[in-house]
Amino acid sequence: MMAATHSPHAHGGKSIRGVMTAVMLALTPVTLWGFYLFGWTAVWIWTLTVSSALLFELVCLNLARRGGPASLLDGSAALAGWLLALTLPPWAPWWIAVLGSFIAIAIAKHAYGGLGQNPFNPAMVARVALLVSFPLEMTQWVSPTPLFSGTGLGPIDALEHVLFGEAIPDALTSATLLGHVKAEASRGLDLLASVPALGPGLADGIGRHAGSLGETGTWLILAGGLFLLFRGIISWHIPLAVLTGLAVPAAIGHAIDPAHHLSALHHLTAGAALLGAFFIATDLVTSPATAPGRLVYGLGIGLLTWTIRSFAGFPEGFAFAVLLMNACVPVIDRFTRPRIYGHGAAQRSAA
Amino acid sequence: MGFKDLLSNIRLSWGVHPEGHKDLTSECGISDMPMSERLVLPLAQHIGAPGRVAVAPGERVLRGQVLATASGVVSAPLHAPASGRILDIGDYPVPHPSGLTAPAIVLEPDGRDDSVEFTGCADPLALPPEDIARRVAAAGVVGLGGATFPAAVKLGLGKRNPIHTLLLNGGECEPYLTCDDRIMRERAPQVVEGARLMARALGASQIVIGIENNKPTAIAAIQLASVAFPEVTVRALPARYPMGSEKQLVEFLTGVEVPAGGLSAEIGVVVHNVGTAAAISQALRSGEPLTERVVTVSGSGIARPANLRIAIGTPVSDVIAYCGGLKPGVARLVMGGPMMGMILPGDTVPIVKGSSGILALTADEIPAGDPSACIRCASCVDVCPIGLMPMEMAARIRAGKADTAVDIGLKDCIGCGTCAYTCPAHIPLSHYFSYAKGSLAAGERSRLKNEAVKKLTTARTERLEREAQEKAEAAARRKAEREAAKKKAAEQAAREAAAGSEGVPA
Amino acid sequence: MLVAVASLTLIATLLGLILGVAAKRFHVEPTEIVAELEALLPGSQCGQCGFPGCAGAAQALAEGSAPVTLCPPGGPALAQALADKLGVSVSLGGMAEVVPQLAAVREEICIGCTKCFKACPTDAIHGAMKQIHSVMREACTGCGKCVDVCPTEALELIPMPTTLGTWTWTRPAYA
Amino acid sequence: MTELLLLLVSTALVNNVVLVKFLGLCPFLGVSRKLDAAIGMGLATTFVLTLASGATWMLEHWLLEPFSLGYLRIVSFIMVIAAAVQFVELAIKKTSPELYQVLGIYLPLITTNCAVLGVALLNAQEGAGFLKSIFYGLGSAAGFTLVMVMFAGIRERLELAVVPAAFSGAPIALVTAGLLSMAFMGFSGLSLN
Repeated sequence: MMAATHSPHAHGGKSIRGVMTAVMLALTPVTLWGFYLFGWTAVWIWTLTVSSALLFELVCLNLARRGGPASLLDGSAALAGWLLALTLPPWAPWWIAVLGSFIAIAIAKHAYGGLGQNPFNPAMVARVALLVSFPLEMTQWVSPTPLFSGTGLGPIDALEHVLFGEAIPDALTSATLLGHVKAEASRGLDLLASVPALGPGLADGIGRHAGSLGETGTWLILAGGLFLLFRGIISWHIPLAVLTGLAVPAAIGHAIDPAHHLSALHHLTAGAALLGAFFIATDLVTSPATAPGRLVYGLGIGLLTWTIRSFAGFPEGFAFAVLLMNACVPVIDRFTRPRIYGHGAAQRSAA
Repeated sequence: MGFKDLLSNIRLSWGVHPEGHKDLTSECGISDMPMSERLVLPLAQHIGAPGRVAVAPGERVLRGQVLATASGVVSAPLHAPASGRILDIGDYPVPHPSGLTAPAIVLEPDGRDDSVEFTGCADPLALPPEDIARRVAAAGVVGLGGATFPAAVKLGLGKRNPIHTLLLNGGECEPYLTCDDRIMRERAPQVVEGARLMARALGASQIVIGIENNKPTAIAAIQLASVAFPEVTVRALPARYPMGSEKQLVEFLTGVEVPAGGLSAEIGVVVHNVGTAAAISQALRSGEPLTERVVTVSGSGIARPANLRIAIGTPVSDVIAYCGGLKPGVARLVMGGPMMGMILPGDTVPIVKGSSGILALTADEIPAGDPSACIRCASCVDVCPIGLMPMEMAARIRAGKADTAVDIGLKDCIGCGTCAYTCPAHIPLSHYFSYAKGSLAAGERSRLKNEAVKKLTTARTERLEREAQEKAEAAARRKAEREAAKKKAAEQAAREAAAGSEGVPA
Repeated sequence: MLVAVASLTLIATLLGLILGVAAKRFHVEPTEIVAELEALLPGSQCGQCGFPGCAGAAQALAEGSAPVTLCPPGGPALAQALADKLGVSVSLGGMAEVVPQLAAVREEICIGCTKCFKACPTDAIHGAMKQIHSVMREACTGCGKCVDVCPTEALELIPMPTTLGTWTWTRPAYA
Repeated sequence: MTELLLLLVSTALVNNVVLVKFLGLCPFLGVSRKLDAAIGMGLATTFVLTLASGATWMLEHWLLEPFSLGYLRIVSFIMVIAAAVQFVELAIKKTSPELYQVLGIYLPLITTNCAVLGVALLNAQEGAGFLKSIFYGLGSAAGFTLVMVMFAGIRERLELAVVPAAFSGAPIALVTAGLLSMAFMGFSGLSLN
């Protein structure tokens, strides 16, 4: 007598591991570019973050006595660690990476009961916590030391640097566009003079400039994002809404007062905007369920990012914007529910 | 496909495209299956009250004789598929996932095929509408699409609200099933005539037959059969699941939605399955009741997939044996389609009026992988044809708050299984919703029982008071009578005494 | 000092006046909670909750000295209704395994003494003198009063058998 | 006018009364179990706070300062606030009984909500103008309601989540409140010059 199994007796074949591996695949080009651009230290930081994320996931799963290896390797922890690594400064010390992974996996995810139940994006919680607690280490940008150009550190010294973390040689320290603009603005200089002064590299499309590990390869991020769109893992609503929400106020601000507001293109290519729009804001667990909800959510992130970048103390507001909008997702979901068939039926014209 | 269909195609954001598997049986013509030695006919083969038994064990019955009469308005009679002897009337396993038994009539055919005298009708369309509905009811025809709602009751809807359109559902969007497709190809004239009969019974002026565009031959056959009748139009439906569900069909073909919790009749539309139409035309022409139906036997676990005309009551084991038996590695037996069909507890259960298919599915055809946590990817929200939020409802049901799931539309869920089909976390969403509806129904039953118990207790206390009162009155009356009798006796004695004393002195 | 006292009393009286008017205009008569609770209870006075009857149980519920899951015949539906009425949250876990009971007559040893249906609060048992009695499934609440009075112990409480009509899908396993 | 609007935004977001100034925490944790209750509570507090800001300004500038009765400030403020809360309680009891039942004890407790008295006292200390203190009250109440609604939304979702036993209930609510307040730090230093 077969056990009473409910219909449907067929399945579409999608799986969580499939979704997660597709996102990680889309992230690979940007990550490789980060490795190339920032040398071996970036490789170690990335490996350290992802492996400690998996370690904490294993510990938390065993503590919760739930889900064997299947849910450890479903890719969600690795993806969270990977995304966190991409938003860290490439030459950050080792404890930043490990602490970030702990906050992301243990606090932001497993305190809420594991996969799918965390209201906030784990990577962003970790990044904001680190930024707020260790502003110095988190804003230690380094100008590109391409892998085979001999300027950077070899693999072994890079590992030493990461583990024993002596200060970055001054020649290499650099500033990101946003960091530079914030410093200049606080000194009252207007932007028209200071932006060109930083040289073409800062805002060029190819991304040969300072920034977080995965922020700089603009075209590669776009390629990864389009791959995800094409595979149907994410919908176009959130990326488009985030970028519009950022570009429109930036354009208006720049038009009104170019001295104090960067242009739309600068805003889009600088900081975590592009990486965030395609990979962080579209995190399935913490984004709204319906298309209108996703549009509101994306616009909110874009607008908040621009507001914080232009007026608040922190140079990069994307992480804060994501957390703030994550907090609004349950309310957004509640008020953007689709109309149920037959209720308040819109009597469309008879066919 | 007309431009309008193209345009309306854009509007369809819901639904999934499961692997069709229709090639297994789409070219197998409908063939007859020999009568088995033993037929098990459950009394409840339709929505509504089960039939009332009209025969006794050991009795000899003729083919087409009424075995159980319809009881109440929403019910349907049951007829003997063959002449033979009634072996037993008792509880037998029926096609239901629970494996429970239900009252059924066991008939042993004697192979002589002497039948009841059938009163057919050469031109059924000349019959008055009420007569059509009456004959359909007498023939015991029910919805053969799988819902098994008594067809005659649906034809009676025309009285209460004006029906202007009859929709014939040739969607057959379930994978594997091709019985409707074959019926449309081989019996197009009966399908069209059945549709016109139903339209006449309903008083509908327009008939629209919707057929999915993955069945071009069927569309051509029906178009050919209906070319002579201007009121009949054939529309191609985009092939997706669940295009064949009543609500989706009405909305796509008429642009108007069935009101929630209401019937399509309230917007002047009635939907019937193409198989039902063919059955009605055959029943009215030949006068024979519905005692057999076309069943698709498929799945990669069956030796020879086929479309068979099978007598109601034939055990599934005989059907499988006739199709060459099961290949090794069959993981699951399903009655109906894979998306909404039910798992069979075993192969001893019989074919019933609602069995559109028997599927022998192997391990790689059924969902693999046990459920993991919901990652809120909302692909279930995108595919839901009714516009519900399956993940939100499942989360509330899992947390034991099934009543709050009703607030976001659980009662509107049609159980089509699209959300569970597409869920990457393999969460059994349809199972959650059936469980929630079941526990809410159980709650409702216990609430009704509480009310009934309250009425019973108050009735009992009243009864006891009344009895006590009557006893008291009776006692009082008897006391009064005794006193009266005593008083009379006393007066009697007094009078006698008085008479006695008068006599003496005089 | 005088100004302080005078101003405060002035403000107080002014606010008091406003509130007095508001209280009159917004008047809502208080509902009798105990009667409402009793209306919800099945009223079979079976005493399974430990209170003399449904009125006693309603009183205890109103005072909050009894849990909303106190009424087995009511089952989870009643517990939920009582919880909603009292604005209390209820965990129906405890209620789940209270499977509704049903009295069943073992016909071979029933001597037809009619003691049981006199004791039954809902007249669920019917039969006549010297006739075998039987229990009406819809009316029996499984309170067990009949079992105690039966001289030959022909009555016993069995879990309510599931039919096709009452069978429901089990709760799916959650990872 | 824009200056008042900027004040509104800065009080609601930058120095949010709950997440930055940590005032009004008990209704924030107590009533945020259900979203409708949170919205009801938010609106009730907004009404009381705005009314109280105006009334306390009048009290301060027309009574306490001219007669130098500064020491009566808290007593008179609380009297006005209590009267406003009583008025709101009667109104809600009449208009929507189920909201009244859902809010329960927290409705009269608005009087003791430190955000209400706190904002009124801050207004008095800064000696803000009438319109400015009204907007200041409105801004902080709007901030209170916004955060309350967001937090209630999350907690309603957490009710459905299988939170580990050690964290379920108040602990996970406090963790969430902490993360929320960390997110609000993004606005720190936001000067709309």
